[in-house]
Amino acid sequence: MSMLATLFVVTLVAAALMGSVYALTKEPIRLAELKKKNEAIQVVVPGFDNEPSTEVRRLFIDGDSIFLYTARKGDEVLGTAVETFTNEGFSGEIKLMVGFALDGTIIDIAVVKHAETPGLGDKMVKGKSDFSVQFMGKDPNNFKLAVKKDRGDVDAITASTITSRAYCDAVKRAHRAWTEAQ
Amino acid sequence: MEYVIIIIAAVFVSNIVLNQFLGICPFIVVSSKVETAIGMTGAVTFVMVISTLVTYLIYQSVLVPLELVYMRTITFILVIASLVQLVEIILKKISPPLYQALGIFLPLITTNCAVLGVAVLAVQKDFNLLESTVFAIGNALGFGLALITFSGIREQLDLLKVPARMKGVPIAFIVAGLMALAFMGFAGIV
Amino acid sequence: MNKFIVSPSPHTYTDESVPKLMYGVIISLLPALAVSVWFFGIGMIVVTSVSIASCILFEYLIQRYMMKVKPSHLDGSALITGLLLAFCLPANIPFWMVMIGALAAVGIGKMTFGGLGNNIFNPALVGRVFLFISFPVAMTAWPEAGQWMQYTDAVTGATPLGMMKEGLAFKTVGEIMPEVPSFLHLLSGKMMGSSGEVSALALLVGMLYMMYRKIISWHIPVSILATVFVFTGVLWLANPDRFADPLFHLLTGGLMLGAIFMATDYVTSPMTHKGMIIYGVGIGVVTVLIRTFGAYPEGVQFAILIFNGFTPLINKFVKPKRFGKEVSRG
Amino acid sequence: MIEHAGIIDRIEGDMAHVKIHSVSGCASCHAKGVCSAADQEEKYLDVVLKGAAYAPGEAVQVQVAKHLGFQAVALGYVYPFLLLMAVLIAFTAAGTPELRAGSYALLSIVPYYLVLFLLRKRIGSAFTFSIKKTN
Amino acid sequence: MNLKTFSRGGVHPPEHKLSSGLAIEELPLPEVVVIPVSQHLGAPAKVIVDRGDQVKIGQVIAQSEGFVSTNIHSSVSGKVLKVDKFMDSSGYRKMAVQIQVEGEDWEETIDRTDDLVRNTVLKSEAIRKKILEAGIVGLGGATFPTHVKLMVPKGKIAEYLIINGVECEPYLTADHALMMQRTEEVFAGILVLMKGLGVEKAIVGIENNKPDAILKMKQVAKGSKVQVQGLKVKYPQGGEKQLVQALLKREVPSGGLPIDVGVVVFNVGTALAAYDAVNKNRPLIDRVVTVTGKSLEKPSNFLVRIGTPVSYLVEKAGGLPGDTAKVINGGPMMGKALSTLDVPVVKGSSGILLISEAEARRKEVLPCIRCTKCVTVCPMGLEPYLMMSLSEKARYERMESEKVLDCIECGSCSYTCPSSRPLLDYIRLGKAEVGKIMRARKAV
Amino acid sequence: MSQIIIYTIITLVAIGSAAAIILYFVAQKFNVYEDPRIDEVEAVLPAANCGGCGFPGCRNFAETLVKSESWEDLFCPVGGNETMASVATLLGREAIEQAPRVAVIRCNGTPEFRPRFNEYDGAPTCAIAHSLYSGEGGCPHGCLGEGDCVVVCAFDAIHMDPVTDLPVVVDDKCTACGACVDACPRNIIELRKKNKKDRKIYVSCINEEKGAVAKKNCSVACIGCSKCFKVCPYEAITMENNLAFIDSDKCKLCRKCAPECPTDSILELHFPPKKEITEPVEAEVSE
Amino acid sequence: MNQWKNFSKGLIKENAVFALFLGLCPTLGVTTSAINGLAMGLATTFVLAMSNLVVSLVKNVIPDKVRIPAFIVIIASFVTVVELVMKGYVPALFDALGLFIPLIVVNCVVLGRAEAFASKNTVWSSIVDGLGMGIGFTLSLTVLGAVRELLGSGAFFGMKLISGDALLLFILPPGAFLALGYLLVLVNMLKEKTA
Ligand SMILES: Cc1cc2nc3c(=O)[nH]c(=O)nc-3n(C[C@H](O)[C@H](O)[C@H](O)COP(=O)(O)O)c2cc1C
Ligand SMILES: Cc1cc2nc3c(=O)[nH]c(=O)nc-3n(C[C@H](O)[C@H](O)[C@H](O)COP(=O)(O)O)c2cc1C
Ligand SMILES: Cc1cc2nc3c(=O)[nH]c(=O)nc-3n(C[C@H](O)[C@H](O)[C@H](O)COP(=O)(O)O)c2cc1C
Ligand SMILES: Cc1cc2nc3c(=O)[nH]c(=O)nc-3n(C[C@H](O)[C@H](O)[C@H](O)CO)c2cc1C
Ligand code: SF4
Ligand code: SF4
Ligand code: SF4
Ligand code: SF4
Ligand code: FES
Repeated sequence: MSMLATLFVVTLVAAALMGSVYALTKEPIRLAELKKKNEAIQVVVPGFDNEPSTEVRRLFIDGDSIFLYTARKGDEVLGTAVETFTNEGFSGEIKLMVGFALDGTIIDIAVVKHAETPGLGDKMVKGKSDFSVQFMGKDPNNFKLAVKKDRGDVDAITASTITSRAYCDAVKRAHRAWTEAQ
Repeated sequence: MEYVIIIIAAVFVSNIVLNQFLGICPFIVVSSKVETAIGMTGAVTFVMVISTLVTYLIYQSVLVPLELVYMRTITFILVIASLVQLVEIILKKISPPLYQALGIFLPLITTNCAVLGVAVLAVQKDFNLLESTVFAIGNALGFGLALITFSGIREQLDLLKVPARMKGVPIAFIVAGLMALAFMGFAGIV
Repeated sequence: MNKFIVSPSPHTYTDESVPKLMYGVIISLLPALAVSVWFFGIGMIVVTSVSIASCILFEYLIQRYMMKVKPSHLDGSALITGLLLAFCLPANIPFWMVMIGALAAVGIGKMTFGGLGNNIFNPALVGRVFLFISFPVAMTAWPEAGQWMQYTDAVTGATPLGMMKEGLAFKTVGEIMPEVPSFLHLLSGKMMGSSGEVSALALLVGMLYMMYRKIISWHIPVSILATVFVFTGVLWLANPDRFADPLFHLLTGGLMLGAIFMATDYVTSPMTHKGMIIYGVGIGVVTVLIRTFGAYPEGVQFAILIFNGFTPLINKFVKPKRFGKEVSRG
Repeated sequence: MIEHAGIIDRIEGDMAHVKIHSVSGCASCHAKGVCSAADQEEKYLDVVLKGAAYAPGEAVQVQVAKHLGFQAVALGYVYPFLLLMAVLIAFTAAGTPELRAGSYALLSIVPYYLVLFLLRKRIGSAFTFSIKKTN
Repeated sequence: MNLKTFSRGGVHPPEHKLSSGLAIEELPLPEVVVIPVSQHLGAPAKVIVDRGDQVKIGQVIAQSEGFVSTNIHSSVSGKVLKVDKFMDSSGYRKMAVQIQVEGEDWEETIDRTDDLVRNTVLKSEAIRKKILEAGIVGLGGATFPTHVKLMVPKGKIAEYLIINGVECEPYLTADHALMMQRTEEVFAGILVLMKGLGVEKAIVGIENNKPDAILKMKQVAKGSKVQVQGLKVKYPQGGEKQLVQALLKREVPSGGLPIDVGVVVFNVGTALAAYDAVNKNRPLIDRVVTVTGKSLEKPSNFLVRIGTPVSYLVEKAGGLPGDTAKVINGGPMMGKALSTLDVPVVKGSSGILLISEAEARRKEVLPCIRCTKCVTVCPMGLEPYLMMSLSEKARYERMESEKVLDCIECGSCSYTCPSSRPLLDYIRLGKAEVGKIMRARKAV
Repeated sequence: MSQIIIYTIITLVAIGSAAAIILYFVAQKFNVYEDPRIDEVEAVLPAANCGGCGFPGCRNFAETLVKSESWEDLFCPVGGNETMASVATLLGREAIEQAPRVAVIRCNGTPEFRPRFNEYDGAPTCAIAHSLYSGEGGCPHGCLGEGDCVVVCAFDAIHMDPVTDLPVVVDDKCTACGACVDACPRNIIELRKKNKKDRKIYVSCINEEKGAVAKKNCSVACIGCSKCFKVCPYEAITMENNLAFIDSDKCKLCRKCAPECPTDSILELHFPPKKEITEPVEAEVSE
Repeated sequence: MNQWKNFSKGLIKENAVFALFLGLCPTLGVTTSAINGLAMGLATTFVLAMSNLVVSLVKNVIPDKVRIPAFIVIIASFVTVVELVMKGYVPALFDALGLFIPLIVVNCVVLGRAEAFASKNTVWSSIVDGLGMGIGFTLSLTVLGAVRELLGSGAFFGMKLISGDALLLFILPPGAFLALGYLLVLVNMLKEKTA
């Protein structure tokens, strides 16, 4: 019996410890996640002063949800950040944040999540190569979102056609969501 | 079809040992006899599947509704640790000779790392119940494939002249590395 | 009185020897080498000589200074490793990469295990895949044939298999076929690819020579080639728009080189004819799987390495047919 | 034959109680003290002695036919696994909610083990060991 | 002619049958002979003469001890000099009787005429008894007592007698010479053996490199139940399991004897000896020995009395060439190397082969490159490369399950290995150790 | 928030207790208790795992030492008395002392004494050569010189002397584990009592052939003349099969026998140069 | 036992990775860079030291029979704490270490077990032991991480040392095995030297 009692106490204390740490970290965790999102939005639609993550719309496209965040400065709408995805990556899913200006041109793109090969596919990440730069200011309606090999307008990352294709795929999906949302 | 894909992915493309790095300790230390490795595969399959099944059920029916997802780690490890032992006790109670035969034949199923990893991965990947169990099967087979192949290689190396300083664990890692290298060929198959 | 030599029987031996066998393989690689030099010129010469020299040198250095045994770098096996490593590299790859590949091949692939006869994986392929994974960019830029004087500055393009893989994303096989080299070029080797793999014809000549010399038996190459032929044939018949025809698969990529010279490596292939056929069929199947469904356009090297890993198991379970059934004897 | 090193613990009549370490080689492994939780066990086997004389404390090799090892694995792990999967698939296919399907699957192995229990005599007589002296 | 042969493995070493076609030459008697009492498989015979005794040709000097054992006869007449240990071809000093040759004094019972006795009136039991008394052992190399092989074990039925005229060893021509020159007697011997065994059918297997012998045997056997079959040249066709399979497509089971598939195999020389013993009352006191070698002046087929020193044979064949570095008792594949010429010819000596310096030494041993050649040539379907590794690492139990005891020690594996690995050396070691283990197991 | 904590507690306690009960059972069923003294004893043992004690490994030996009532026949030749003493102190028991032993090679057939009249060219192991024939020299008992004993020695205590073609035991390294004794197909190696300063006297021959034959093949062969036998005051020498044998446990190193031997087959090693009058040297056992 | 000895044995003589071959999964899984290895090592060290502390504190209260479950609960709680804290404050690292954070439980059960059973030890020496073990583990992970980072991306703790191609292989799975394999060989060679 004493065994059960001690065990009871141990689990009790452990649970209390965990519970309280959970309580304590709940907010920081939420904030950290938010921050990550906001930072991405900040990159792709800079200059807002609202809390875009609270202005969310959710669309179902290709069997998964795509979130659209509206960024404002004061009352002025700066643009929309679209959190999009693709499953065509070299190593599975890639998540991007694509910022669209009001006219539908791409402001900028940030990579939210990926598992592409370092030194190859991960060159799509802004800052690691100029790959993402080519999308800035382009309107997907007249900038064909496909790599040149596939007769599109995008210069693929060297030796990473697969990633480049996936990237285009995600951006295309974002554009579709954006168009649909309009 | 999707189940087949899950299995192929788990066995070949992201093999639990060679690609996910789970269950390395038994892989490196235990696998020196092919027969044992085959037996291990059978045992590990059962343990992994039943663990994944139970953890899945607890996760979906207790942790998620109560918003206790953060307790995943502790629940899973407790459940798995007791489950594995439970099976042993049952076997021992049922038939001591059977249990004894297993004792001679198999090393311990010290694959906690892999079992826990698979259970966690299964919920992380948002699989449904059947998918989770199939995923567990795939990983168990993947573990088995790596283990059996490797034990074969070990048996062969045993008879050859491997330099002294390479013998044992170092050569095991190097072989594992080369196997992983070869298995990279499966990238993208599913 | 004469001092007689005493030893157990037998007292007579064949003339075959390891170096003789190895140099036999090298002779049968010569036609392919000649064709490659013809197509890739100076690049081929640089890559091949660096590769061979490094393999032999590393073997010597490792045996001499690390393993402290009598070096056997001249027995021909390191030469084959070097030659075959060069054969599966693009002819425009920088020479230092070739040296890294040679180090991986001989150091990791062979000497780590104790040298000739002890290794599990094909050294040349270990070197090749090591480079492929480490330098995917350089390893997938293939020089166009006919640039005699260019080395790393050669104009590059895609291999037929690469074209096929790329093309299939948005085109049908029928649309791609006109872009890939003609059947005759595939046979002769006028296409892009690893330096030594291009000429199916020259490689086949080598195979016939090796079979004539009884260096290899037909089991491995034939079972690989037949499996690839049948498997791709079935796919092709099922959907000729999605899958290239079997002949295309036979003649492109490293299939011939792999099936004839690399899968047949004694050390890393099974010991019985039945085992060899299992091994060959397995390699064929995995090759086609990787080629048609995987991320890489080419799969032979991976398939061979994978089955190198399975070889000990095959040897364990596939035994030669023993003479006579077993009878229990009390 | 599978062999496993063991030590004779005690002898009762023609029955030897042999102790084995569950991992061969564990005994002299330097890491044994830190090996996984609750996992380093000593297991005991009962072996009928034939012929040669043995003494407690003697090091022996316990032998069991290879196919018996596989049979044990099949009975202990593989068959229940197959049963579990069959039940799970059947219920899932029938549209039973996951929680219930899963529970049924788990429960299904209870009768399996029961049956094993009922058959324990027969199983028991199938698994026999022999020992020989370590030389 | 559709040539038969065995199905698995085999090699074809250069034949070098230097003495082929040469007539059998009867050697003059040496001055002293040394007759070992253990010239057969099984228990050594027990010496029954003493130093100083006078013995006749054909007199029993050592008596069979047990069932698997046989009598030893004096091959000369004269005085027993010594009963002591002498070096013999086994490489060790073993018990033997040394006799000073004096005249030619034969046992009276022996029929020394040249008359051919075609028919045997004796029954099978009497035949066996005569063979036992005459000290006949297999002359194909294994020297297994012939009377034992004539006793078909209970529950087994002998269906065929196979006569082994294969002589697949390079260099050796003794059996060939016998078949050419003593055709009639060999044939009569076959009939004796058939009768002894109680079989209706016999087959003589001869390799196709002896077409003349095939032809001659066929002529003699015409109209009888004895069939003569030409065989494709392939070593080790003479191995009894291989021969049975080549001729009848029956596989002697692992660990079994030819009798398990209804066959008994005898060498041609054995057939002749059986003829001599049964129809002529003549014990086994001499045999044909091929003395050969590339540098030898006069390769020959000699009819030699048992106990004659090898040095004497070599001398008669032109003397020991200066470059001789190895002397083999038997053929190059299975023969035993002698450490000295000072050993006697025994019942099992089919040839003396002199190998010159250039070919005598083994080559440097290299690592096994797993070329599969040894596996491919092994006529028993074994894996010699594996056996050697196992033997080196003393994994004898595994060797047992890999069937090492099936190895017939033909040496094809060692012959063929490009890495010059001493495969058979280690396999033999393994066989011996496995044998020990098995005996120990039985003893418990 | 506090709700979460309560749920946490409830769930964990539930699952934890369930797990605990199961694991408790397990702990009971599989008593993990292992005598901690085994570890301690093992730590004292040399960890050579050579099998010299007759057990598969040091741990098995340690276990047996801890458990056995009687220590008879339990000895670690590698660690010797010293180790056995520490084990004994550890376990609070009495150690059984054994005189330390050392391997000696009982063949002195160097090429000088035993001319080689043929050359062995088979696989370089004594076992194979032995099964083939008497050897390069005529003696069928003599050392074959292929070094099987060298290979099995786990302590690097034997090497072949290229001049004599005989193995040499390094006394300091030899632990008397007996591996070489088992390995030698000719049974040439004997474990003899180790004397002070490594002194030893032994018949360096095991040839059982008749004197004349033995002598013919090897000039230092024991010819079984019994002269040493007759002179030994301590009955340490026995004669059997034409061969003398000095029992190292009885021998008192008086050195009377050696000069008697007509073939010099009795070796005296590590003794000071002989004085005129030989007096018995006290047979002290080095510890 | 001397505390320093107690501490240092975990560093080298009983180093979890290089001597005992334990905790290999995270060792291979997270060491794509030195910093990841370091972080993982520290997280493990924290859990190890804390749980050793707690276990030795309560060792007299907890009956032997339930020590294992209690121990598991304690370790798992600390792991959860680490998990939550990392998620909240260093989310990037948390992502990088991924699955291997929960697996710390298994490793700590393994690495800490000797301690739990040798319950003779004082609180202080338990912590020291845990720290030694943990720091030894951290050390090995950092070294392996550094080697792989250096070879695989030509950088050291994130600082790019060479421009251009590095041996990509070393940050991919095969490279993990190979790097660890050859490091072990190196260790063996050092042992040969010192022996
Ligand atoms: C180890 C390795 C990792 C790779 N990772 C990626 C990747 O992350 N993204 C990608 O698009 N290609 C990757 N590749 C390259 C592809 O395999 C293939 O070379 C490329 O997709 C097609 O080549 P191309 O882009 O030059 O047409 C990788 C290759 C290797 C060997
Ligand atoms: C490899 C091998 C080759 C043999 N070659 C011959 C041969 O050429 N001629 C022969 O008569 N016996 C040969 N024998 C011996 C036969 O197997 C068998 O012992 C013999 O024919 C039986 O007859 P015997 O008892 O009359 O000797 C050979 C044996 C072996 C193992
Ligand atoms: C131990 C042993 C027992 C044998 N017993 C018999 C027997 O009972 N009957 C028989 O016909 N031959 C028997 N033989 C003879 C074999 O069939 C065979 O002729 C002999 O071993 C020589 O064959 P080889 O030269 O092919 O090795 C026996 C041989 C051996 C070695
Ligand atoms: C038929 C044959 C094929 C060979 N193929 C290869 C090869 O593909 N790669 C290689 O490194 N060595 C090859 N070798 C050489 C040698 O076997 C190889 O280096 C060994 O694997 C080294 O142990 C080959 C040798 C032969 C006889
Ligand atoms: S293993 Fe035996 S039977 Fe096979 S080839 Fe070698 S010697 Fe002949
Ligand atoms: S023939 Fe020689 S090299 Fe070839 S596999 Fe056999 S042992 Fe090895
Ligand atoms: S010389 Fe012999 S007894 Fe001495 S340690 Fe070596 S093997 Fe053991
Ligand atoms: S002592 Fe024995 S084992 Fe050692 S070399 Fe001489 S014969 Fe061989
Ligand atoms: S850490 Fe050891 S199995 Fe995973």
